[in-house]
This record gives sequence, structure tokens and C-alpha cells, in this order.
Amino acid sequence: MAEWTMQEALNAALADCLADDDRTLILGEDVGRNGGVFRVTAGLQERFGEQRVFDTPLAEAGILGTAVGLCMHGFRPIAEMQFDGFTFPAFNQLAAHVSKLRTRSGGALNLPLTLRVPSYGAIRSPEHHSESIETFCAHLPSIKVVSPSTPSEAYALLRAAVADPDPVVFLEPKSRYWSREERVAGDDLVGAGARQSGADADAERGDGYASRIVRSGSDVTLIAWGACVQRCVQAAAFAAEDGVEVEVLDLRWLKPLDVDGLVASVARTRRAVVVHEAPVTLGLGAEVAALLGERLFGTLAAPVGRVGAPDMPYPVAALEDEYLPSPDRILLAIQRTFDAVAA
Amino acid sequence: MAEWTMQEALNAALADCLADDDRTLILGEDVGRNGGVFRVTAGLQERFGEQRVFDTPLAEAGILGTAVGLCMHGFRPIAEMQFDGFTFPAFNQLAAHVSKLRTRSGGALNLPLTLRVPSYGAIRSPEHHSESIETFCAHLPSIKVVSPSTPSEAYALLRAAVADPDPVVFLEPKSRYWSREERVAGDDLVGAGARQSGADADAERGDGYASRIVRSGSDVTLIAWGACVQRCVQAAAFAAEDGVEVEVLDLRWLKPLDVDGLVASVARTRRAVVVHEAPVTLGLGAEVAALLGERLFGTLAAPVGRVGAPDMPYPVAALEDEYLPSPDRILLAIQRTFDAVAA
Amino acid sequence: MSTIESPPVTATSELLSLYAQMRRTRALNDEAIALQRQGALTGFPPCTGQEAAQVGSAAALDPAVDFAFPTYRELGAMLTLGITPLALMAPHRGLSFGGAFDAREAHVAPINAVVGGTALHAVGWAMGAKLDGEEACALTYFGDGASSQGEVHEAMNFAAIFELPVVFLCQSNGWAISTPTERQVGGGSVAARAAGYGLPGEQVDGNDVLAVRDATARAVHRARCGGGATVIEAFTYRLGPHSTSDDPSRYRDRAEEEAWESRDPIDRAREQLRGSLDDAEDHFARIEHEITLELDAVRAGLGLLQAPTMREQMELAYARMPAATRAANAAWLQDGIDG
Amino acid sequence: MSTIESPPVTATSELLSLYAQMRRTRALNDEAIALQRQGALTGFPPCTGQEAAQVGSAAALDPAVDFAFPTYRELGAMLTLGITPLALMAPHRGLSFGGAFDAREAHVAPINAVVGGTALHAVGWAMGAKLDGEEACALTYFGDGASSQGEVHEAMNFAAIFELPVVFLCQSNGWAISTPTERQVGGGSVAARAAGYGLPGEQVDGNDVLAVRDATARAVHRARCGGGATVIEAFTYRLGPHSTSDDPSRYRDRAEEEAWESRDPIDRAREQLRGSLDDAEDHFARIEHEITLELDAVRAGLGLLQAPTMREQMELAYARMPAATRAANAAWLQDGIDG
Ligand SMILES: Cc1ncc(C[n+]2csc(CCOP(=O)(O)OP(=O)(O)O)c2C)c(N)n1
Ligand SMILES: Cc1ncc(C[n+]2csc(CCOP(=O)(O)OP(=O)(O)O)c2C)c(N)n1
Ligand SMILES: [Mg+2]
Ligand SMILES: [Mg+2]
Repeated sequence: MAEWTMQEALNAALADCLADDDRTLILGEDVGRNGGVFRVTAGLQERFGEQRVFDTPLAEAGILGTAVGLCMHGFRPIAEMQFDGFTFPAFNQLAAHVSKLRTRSGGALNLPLTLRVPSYGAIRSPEHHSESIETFCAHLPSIKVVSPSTPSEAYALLRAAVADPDPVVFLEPKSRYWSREERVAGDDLVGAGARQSGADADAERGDGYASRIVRSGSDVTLIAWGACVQRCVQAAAFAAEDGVEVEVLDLRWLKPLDVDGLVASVARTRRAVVVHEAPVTLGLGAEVAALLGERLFGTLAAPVGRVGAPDMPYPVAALEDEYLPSPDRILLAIQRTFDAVAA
Repeated sequence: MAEWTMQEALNAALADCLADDDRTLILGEDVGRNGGVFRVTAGLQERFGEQRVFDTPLAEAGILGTAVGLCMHGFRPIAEMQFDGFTFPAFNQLAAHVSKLRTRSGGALNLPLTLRVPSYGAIRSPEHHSESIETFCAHLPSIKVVSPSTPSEAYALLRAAVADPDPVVFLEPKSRYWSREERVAGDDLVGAGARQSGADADAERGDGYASRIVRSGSDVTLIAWGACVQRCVQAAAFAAEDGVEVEVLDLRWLKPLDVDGLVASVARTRRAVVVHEAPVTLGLGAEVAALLGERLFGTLAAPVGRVGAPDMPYPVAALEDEYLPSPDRILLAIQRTFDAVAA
Repeated sequence: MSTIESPPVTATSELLSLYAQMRRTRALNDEAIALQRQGALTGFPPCTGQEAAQVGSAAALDPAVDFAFPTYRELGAMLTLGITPLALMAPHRGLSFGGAFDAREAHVAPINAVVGGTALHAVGWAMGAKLDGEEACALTYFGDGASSQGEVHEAMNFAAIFELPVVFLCQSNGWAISTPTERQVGGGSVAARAAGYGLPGEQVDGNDVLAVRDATARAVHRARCGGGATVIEAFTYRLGPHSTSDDPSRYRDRAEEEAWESRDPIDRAREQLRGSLDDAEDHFARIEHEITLELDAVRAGLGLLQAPTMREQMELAYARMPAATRAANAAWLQDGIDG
Repeated sequence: MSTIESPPVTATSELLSLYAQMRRTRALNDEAIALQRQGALTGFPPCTGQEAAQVGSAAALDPAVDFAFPTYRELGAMLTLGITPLALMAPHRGLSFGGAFDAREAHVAPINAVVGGTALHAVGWAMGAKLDGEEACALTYFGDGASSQGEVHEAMNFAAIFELPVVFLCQSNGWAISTPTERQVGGGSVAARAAGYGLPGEQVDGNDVLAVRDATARAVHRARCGGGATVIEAFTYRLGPHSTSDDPSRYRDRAEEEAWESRDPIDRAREQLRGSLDDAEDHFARIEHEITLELDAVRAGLGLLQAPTMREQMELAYARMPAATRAANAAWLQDGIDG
């Protein structure tokens, strides 16, 4: 196929993982015969059998705890949480075990598990189905967190997550599952996340936990990941009409943060705005802003802007367009980075 | 008593809460006959009976979920998690219910519950007994978070937490339980947290969710809460010997943040360092630094310093002195705020 | 304060009213499916086939004293407990989370989607009722899938240890989305779990509305009288998809569905009534007429349901909103206008 | 790959070796308490009184094929499984979390303090063993208190649904800190929970080392042969405090403790051996002598145990540490030197 959707790309990545390494397994609620409520695991049980791809009882701690035990037996499990909001029942496993077991065991036990989580909002869901959990995961030690923004990125980053010897939380932007895109040639993709064969050679960092420049610009850097990257690209297009050249940086890895990549971009533009769906208070934007403030004090022409949610639960569907970071809000935040000196 | 320890102050606050309002209840593991593993509830079951102060089975989700249900029946429960690290089994109740139920019910259901959590490290504990959970709580909407630093503060803030009509997570600095201090006269204490009858009238904010200035200084502001306040006070004393006048700001409330108090102090000193035990990455210091960067851009003479932990699980007891924010590390961070312009 | 209800009489008049409630449920359920297809609702989890389990159990409660904790699928139970159809449509139109009603007044908890969690709220509420010396009970609904959650275990254990008036009502409807009950419930029976806590457990034909009504009434009676908690497992079947975005043909056989269609709980009640009432058809006609009127009102009212403003939604987050939060919210709203 | 062990013979020689292991456990346990009082250990959770439950169950495992998941109190089990005394003292000296041994090689999971959680790891390990076609089982230790955790329920249900080789071994030792078992375990028996999952559950006198050994061996045998999981409830008593910082006189009667002291599992085995061995006292003397030597070595070795450096501890966090993390760590360490 010349084009693919993110759902197809993720499905292909999982299929290739299962085909390449017979120690990989997929487990979760409705991932087998049903192929996942978002069809990301569609056809995999049929192809790889019930031993490799299987449904569990409806218990998230059970799923993640079982995945930990599977690692102890030398497997490489890929577990699915059905929705972001249902990661919380598994949080004790994440915080008390996934984050600690390697250290607890003095390095004897590795946890090469991947936790896939359909994430974020914007699909008119009921309560609990639109959460941004990146802060809860990224504040935990020993856990890596990644979130793709396009189909080909999703393929490459999921392969990298599964190949990683450490636990990786993989946050899938559910509102982008059906986004379609020209497929990057297969060979360029495998391991692109880890090898960083992405679009921009200049963003290349040695170990692969690198961000990527989606669009270059000299005036201000928009920083986002997952579903918000597209929002930033839109805002950048609007800004360009007004003659403002916006660089859009897709973080990809939320933990570790690509400090060098962030600093390199913002050192050029001297202005930055972070955009996410999570509440502003202690959203990942706080970390990015604090970090840029530390590294680029004196270089920054304006405070790092943060576009995110107020201190309230994700609202009812009727309000989500207003709640989510709109291009208008992003443009306003960009505008502020130019007004700042006057203030 | 002319002096009291924080353990005594907390015990007195709980006793006064139970005496003043017969809808208050205490529940948790070993809080009854045993009086809590830190003796904070000692004698309360004897005095108020097994209906008001009672032990539960060993299940933290059970404790917090039961507390939610008690609120729905018009009670005002005070639940204890035995240690910080055992809050995680209750995290689904916290994130999916405590944080959301008022909104879910369209405002019909209030949750005037207090969740007491002996917190932070420094007492040579085994794994899981030294966690800093403030980020996980403060990023959640609809939840207030507070952490006292002295016995009298502990009394007043616990009374305020219990009186609050919203859920409050109360983080007790376990390494300070046995710290002794002159007792502030009883009448000055009741509701001091909410009324803000603390040391500094100038820090007074209308609604009581206010920080307090522990020590005034004109050169740099140290920002901390809970156990780290004492560390900052020590560092400030050392700095004074070198002629650097350090202001120490005890945040008290981690959510809501006392933005006005923070900004007022740092606007004067133009330099700030946040100190906490949690990992730097997405620790509360990130939010404070981001906020100050936004509000005081152009005023700040140096980037906001952050003293916190590296990206690793809280270490074994033999390493905790090295791991925790030492006065030396704090002084180094202060020093950097003076070097910054050169850099 | 309630008087203790004695176990129920299964009079025909009672069956008729249960039947009417089931028909009403089915009609509103089908209307909601249609409305979703037309784009008037964002999604809907049908309860087709589970009307007897829901209506029968809810009818055994007295919402003046008891308190019910529904999941997302309890349309029939909530209607029976007096919640209005429009209040129940609001969530599926994206206007409300828990339903547009006052949970405190109604003694019905808001709709909740995290499976399992509200069992513990029922436990807490029941503890409160017991501490206040009320003769009242909490009933928590959950599915065969939800029975796998750790919180349900904790709830049963707490209920046992504190001898609380809780009815754990499991609708074992064959499926948790695509997972069949036998791949979900180790040992095959949720009621059988009760013994492990020293609680009575009862299995009941969930498609027999009177049997459900009676089993629940017994458990409610026991609970209100200080006899503690009961686990009831009502065997029924989710005839429809998990939700309007689910396609059951991916994971289950049409034959199984057909077998259960032939055991439709509403058909069964109708046949019973035909056997015992001379003027059954007149009653049915009256019921259908009332339903028609109600559905007309629902359709008319749906468009009038208001979305909250963002400012209103923000206010829900706190009973006492801190000044700093209020200021941040105001700035955020202002940005929405400026942006 | 293991050969399937048949149920055990209760030969005197076997009892003697179990006795020796129990004595060794008690002696090291008492030494640890003394060392804690002297300040050489930061804290210690004694297993006094539980030696039969621990040694008996661990002796039924073959650590070459099976895998054990201990809590913080499993000194006796871990010694029996071949972990060295010093490896087990390291955590209580604040030098290690899980113990200074290689969990992968030893087939013993690191010591863990979050009660309940490792039951699920046992389930996952057992699933791995089954997928790999091994004749092996996972045994998870937990207490009466831990049985209240939701994760234990999820583990039992998963084990039942996937028919996994897991032995759930509950040491019901009367107390969870200050909470007595009857205020903890609804219904009074953890073994009784098994039936609710369709699993066999067995109660055993936890102070009878051979009885524990036999019950566990049967469960291990069943598990290895594909017969699935078993729940064993070994009734015993925590004769000491919860940990060295606990004071049981606050919450329990001396009389209860005395009653259980008279049922000391080691005394019981000693009496049995005296009845069946002519040269029992010679054996006892040899055992005590060996223990004395071992304790001398422990005391000597304790001071030689090294604390990790912060850099070493940091390295444990990741199998592949990101460059950015490594750089941040280096800066943090440098600050410690500069600061
Ligand atoms: C904790 C949690 N995990 C996952 C989900 C996603 N989910 C929604 S309904 C459902 C199946 C529930 O099955 P069951 O409890 O049998 O109720 P039913 O849908 O059959 O009424 C799942 C997995 C959820 N709502 N909550
Ligand atoms: C999840 C969790 N909550 C609380 C604690 C604190 N705690 C440590 S041991 C213990 C009692 C455990 O009792 P039990 O499971 O019976 O084991 P025992 O100590 O009797 O061996 C408690 C409450 C913990 N370790 N883990
Ligand atoms: Mg179901
Ligand atoms: Mg115990």
C-alpha cells in the first residue's frame, strides 16, 4: 500500500514484531478475536495463534502484572490498556514494580515490555476515555514514554519501543488512528525510532531517543507530541500567512526528553510554546518550560508559553473542541512570545 | 504542653476534628488499637470509639473507595495510607473517582475527604517507604494537596484540610514526626491553614491556600514544603555566614499553588531555587519554575534552580543522605543563581 | 426511615408494572440506538435483553432509603428508580457524564464507566447507613467482566468484614465486549465467589423478571435487617452490541444470539400476563400508547437539552474553588475569546 | 527440564533436614534481631514461629525449575531455596532492596514489600513456563493481610482462566501488623476463596513442617503436570513483632502469644525426631555447631558487605540508559562533589 493509516501502521508494526521475534506476545482486553476496540491488533491472533495474541480477563493490574512475570520468564510482552483512563487500575504495577523491579533485583531482571495506551481526547468519548497520562508515566523512574504523531512514525516508534530492553509506555493518539499518509518505504522504517532515520538528519542523536523537526522555521518553536503535532502544524500554516515562520518540533520521546534537540531548536528561534491536552499544572509542558528556562536563560526572548488544559476533569464531549488546544489558542500563545518584551 | 512534636500536633488535630464534628471518621490500616505505625492516631479509638476510628482490611483501594462512599452518605472521612508507596494501589480511586466524581455528578456529590499520607524519605526505610507522590496528586484536577513543615503548621493545616469541602491529600513529612517545637497558643491555631494566621501577615491571601515566609531575605528565594523546608532553613543559615540573605518560602499548599505569594517573593529577590525529594523530571519544581519563568520573565536575574533527585528509584538506605537535597546541593544551586549572568 | 419490606408477593399487577417498565426500557433503548444512527447521540450501550435483570432488581429497591450504583448499561434500572429518560440521554449526547439528575436526591449514583470501582462506593455508603442506624441498603451493579477487577474483591471483603448492607448484583450477560464469560470468570460463577467471603451467593435466571425481583428483595431485606451483604448473579444475555460502535459479528455466532432472542425477557413476561389476565391486550395497548407519548417527549426534549458552558463545567471541579484556580480559569477562558 | 516429582516420602532423614533448616532460620532470625538492636541492621521483620510454613513449602520446590516469589518475611523460605544468609541481610542493612543475589539464576524473586503485587508476577512467570512447555511451577508467598489486596484476586482469577502452574501459599499467621485475621479475611479462610475460582484450596497446619511440605508438594506436582493452580492456607503464628519497630503488646494479649509459643514448630519437629531417632541429640549438636559456624561467618561478613555507589545504583534504573539520562546523572553526581 502506498498510503496507510496509523491504525494500519501500528498493526503492521505489531505483525512485524511478532514475526521477527517469537518471544514477543500481545495481551490485553479484546485484542484477540475482536482485534482491539480500535482494530490495532486486527488479524494478529488469526495469523500468530492464541498463544501469541490473547485476551485476558478485564483487569488492568492483572494484565500489567502478568506482563512483568512474562518478562521474568524471558518473554517480551506487548500489553494493551483499552483506554488511557483504564491505566489507573494498573498504576500500582507501574509505579511499584515496572518502575522499580530492575533496581530491586540489582539489575538481574530486565523488563522489555511495551504498554500500549490509546490516548488523549477529541473523539467525543464518554468519561475516562480521553485522558492524557504522560505526566504520571514520565515522572516515574526507569520507564520510557513515547508518543507518535503520524502513521510512519507510529510504525517506527512502536518497533523501537518493542525492541527496547526497558519498559516503554506507548501513547497512541486515538484521534489520529484513521489519519492517512504516504507510506515511507519499508526499509527506511524498521527501527527508525531507535536508529533515528527520521526526516531530519540534523535532529539525529546517537541513541535514538530523538525528537524530530516536522517543519522548520526561524521565529518560534512549537513543541508537541502525539495528536497535538497536527494542531501545531495547522497553527504554523496560519502563522506563515502572517509572515511568522514557525518551527514545529515533535518530541516523540517524552521520557527521556531530547534535551539537545529542544535546546538546539529553541536556541535558534529564541521563542517556544509547548502544546498538550493535559492540564497545564504539572503537564509535560512544565518540564519542557523549566528545562528551556534553565538551558536558555538569556537566550530566550520570551517566556516559554504553555497551551494546555485548566484544572478540571476532561469535559463532556460537547465542550471538547473548546477544551482542546485550538490553533487559535496556539497562535495567541505564539503572539505572546512576541509581545513579551514589552510586558 | 509548651512544646510538641509533629506527631503530637497531628494527633491533637485529629482529636479536635473528631470532637468538633461527629461526621468525621478515621479509617485505615492499624489506625485503631495500634494508633498507627507512626502513632499519629494513638489513643483516638479509645477516646472516640470503634465507630469513629477503625481499622480496615489491608487494601488501599478499599480504604479510599469506602471513604468516597462515606462522603456520599454525608460523612467526612479521614483516611490513612500507611506509607507513601502504598498510595499506588488506591490510585485508580484517586484518579478515576476522587478527581472526577463531583464533576460526574454535576456538582451534586461533594467529597470532603482527607487522605493522610506519611511521606518522603530520610528514615532509613526499606523500598516503597520513602516516596514523594506530590506530582501524581497535584496533576489530578479537583484535588488539593498540602504538606506541613512544623508541628504547629501541621496542626493548623490538618484542621484546614479536614474542614475543606473538597478532597485534600495531606502529605506528612515522616522524618519530621519527632521534631519538637514551641507550641503556638491553641486559639491561634484552629483553622490557621484556612484563615492564614501564620507568621507573615504580608503573605496573607484571602482564601487561605497560602504559602508562608519562614525566613525573610532579599537575595534569593528558596521554595520548599514538608521535610525540605528544614533543609532550606539550614542552607539559609550557612548562606547567611557568607553574607547571602536567603528567603525561605514554605509552599504549604502544593495544589493550589500560591502563585501570588511565589511571585511576590521572587519579584523581590529575583532569584529562586526549588527544593524537593522527588525526581527533578516533572517534580513540582518543574511547575514552580515554569510558573516563575512565565510571571517574572525579565525580572529573574537567573534561571530558577531545581534541586531534586535524578531519574532513578529512591535508593537504598545507605545512599539516602547522598540522594536527598543536602544543604551543600542547595547552596550550590543558590551559587548558580549568582553565576548565571556570566554563563 | 424505612419500614422493613417483607419478601414480595408476585401478584399479576406487579408483573404488569414490571412488564411496563421493561417495555419502556426497550423502547427507549431502541430509540437511543436509532438516535445514535441519526447522529443525535454520540454513542450508546444498549441493554437489549437485560431488561428483566435490571428492572427486576431495581424494583426491589426503595430509592427513598436505599442507594443504587449503576454502570453505563443500567438504562432499565435507572428508569425504574425514577430517573427521567432525558436525564439518561444527556450523557450519550455528550452533555453530561453521570446523567442530568441529582444523585443525592435520587439516591442513584451517576453513571460510571470505570468498571468495578463503584462497588467500593456502595460499601462506603452502606457503612454510612449502618453508622447512622438506617434500615437501608446499597445495591451495586456490575458485569461479569467487572467481576475480574481487584476492587470488586476488596468491596466484597470489606462488606463481609464490616457486615454491611450491600447487594452485589452481577449481570452475567455472556460477554464483556468480545470476551465470553467462561474466559472471564474463573470457576464460572460470580455467585460462587460469595462463599469465600462468608456471604450468601445466589444465582438467578436473569431473564425472569419476577425471579430477579424476588432474589433481590430477599437480599435487600436481609441487608436492611442487619443480615449483611449478598452476591446475586443474574444470568442474562446482551442481545445487542457492546455499544453502538461495536460489531459482535466479529466475535460471536449468530446462532447463540438467536437462541437468546428466543428467551427474550419481555416476551416471556408478556406470555405470562396473557395467561393470567383477561384484558392483557388492553393493558399492552395502553402501555404502548404511553410509551409512544414518552418517546415523542424525549425526541422533542432532546434538542432542548443544553450543553453546559465551559465556565459551568469548570465550577464543577471544586466545592470551594481556590482563588488562584479561579484566576487561572478566568485567564484560560479569556484566551479562548482572544485566541 | 524437570522430571515430575511424585508426592513425598516423610522419611525421618527428610524431617531431620527440614529441622536443620528451621533451626538455621531461627538462629539467623534471632541473630538479625540482635544485630538490629546493636544498630548493625536498620530494621528486620522476624519470622519467628513461621519456620515450618516457610521451610516446608520451600522444600517442595525445585529451584532449578520452579520459581518462588517471596515477601519481606520469607527468611526461612529463601534460605531453604539456597539464598545465602548474607545476601538476605543486605537489605536490612540498607545496602540492597531485594537481596544481594541474582534472582534470575536463583529462581527466587527479590524480596518485595508491596503486599499482593508479586502474586501477579508469579502468574506471568507461570504463563511463560507453560508457553515454553516446561514442567515447572511458580509459588507466590503472601500473608493473610495481603489476601485483601485486589491484585491477589486478579492473580487467582488469571491463574484459573489460563490454567497456570501457580501455588498460592498464604501464611495465615494471625496478624497483619495489628489487625487480626478475623478482622481481615471475610469468611475466615483464604483457602475457601479458591473454590470461587474453581481452584482447589487446602488448609494445612502451618506449624507441622511435614504437613506443609506434603501439601505444597501435592500442589507443585499438580501444577507441573498441567493440573493448574492451588491455594494453600498454612495456619501459623507470628510469634515476634511485625518488625523490629513494632510493639505487639499494644494490640494483642500475652496469653495468645504464650499459647502459640507452646506450639513452636521447631520444638514439635525436635520432639518427633527424638521419638524416631536414637542419635537425635548427636544430630542436634552437629546442627547447632554448623549454625554457630554460619553465624560467625555472617557476623564477620556483615561488615564487609559493600554499599553500592550512587553511580552504581543509578545504572540499575535502565538496561539501556538514554544518553540524556546519563548526562543528567553525571551532572547530578558532579554537583554532589562540588556542593
Ligand atoms: C477498568 C476498565 N477497564 C476497561 C474498560 C473498557 N470496557 C468498557 S465496558 C467493558 C466490558 C465490560 O464487561 P462487563 O463488566 O461484563 O459489562 P457489560 O459491558 O457486559 O455490561 C470494557 C472492557 C472499562 N470501562 N473499565
Ligand atoms: C500495599 C501495601 N500496603 C501496606 C503495606 C504496609 N504493611 C507492611 S506489612 C503489612 C501487614 C502485612 O500482613 P500480612 O500480609 O498478613 O503479612 P505478615 O506481615 O503477617 O507476614 C502492612 C500493612 C504494604 N507493605 N503494602
Ligand atoms: Mg458482561
Ligand atoms: Mg499476617
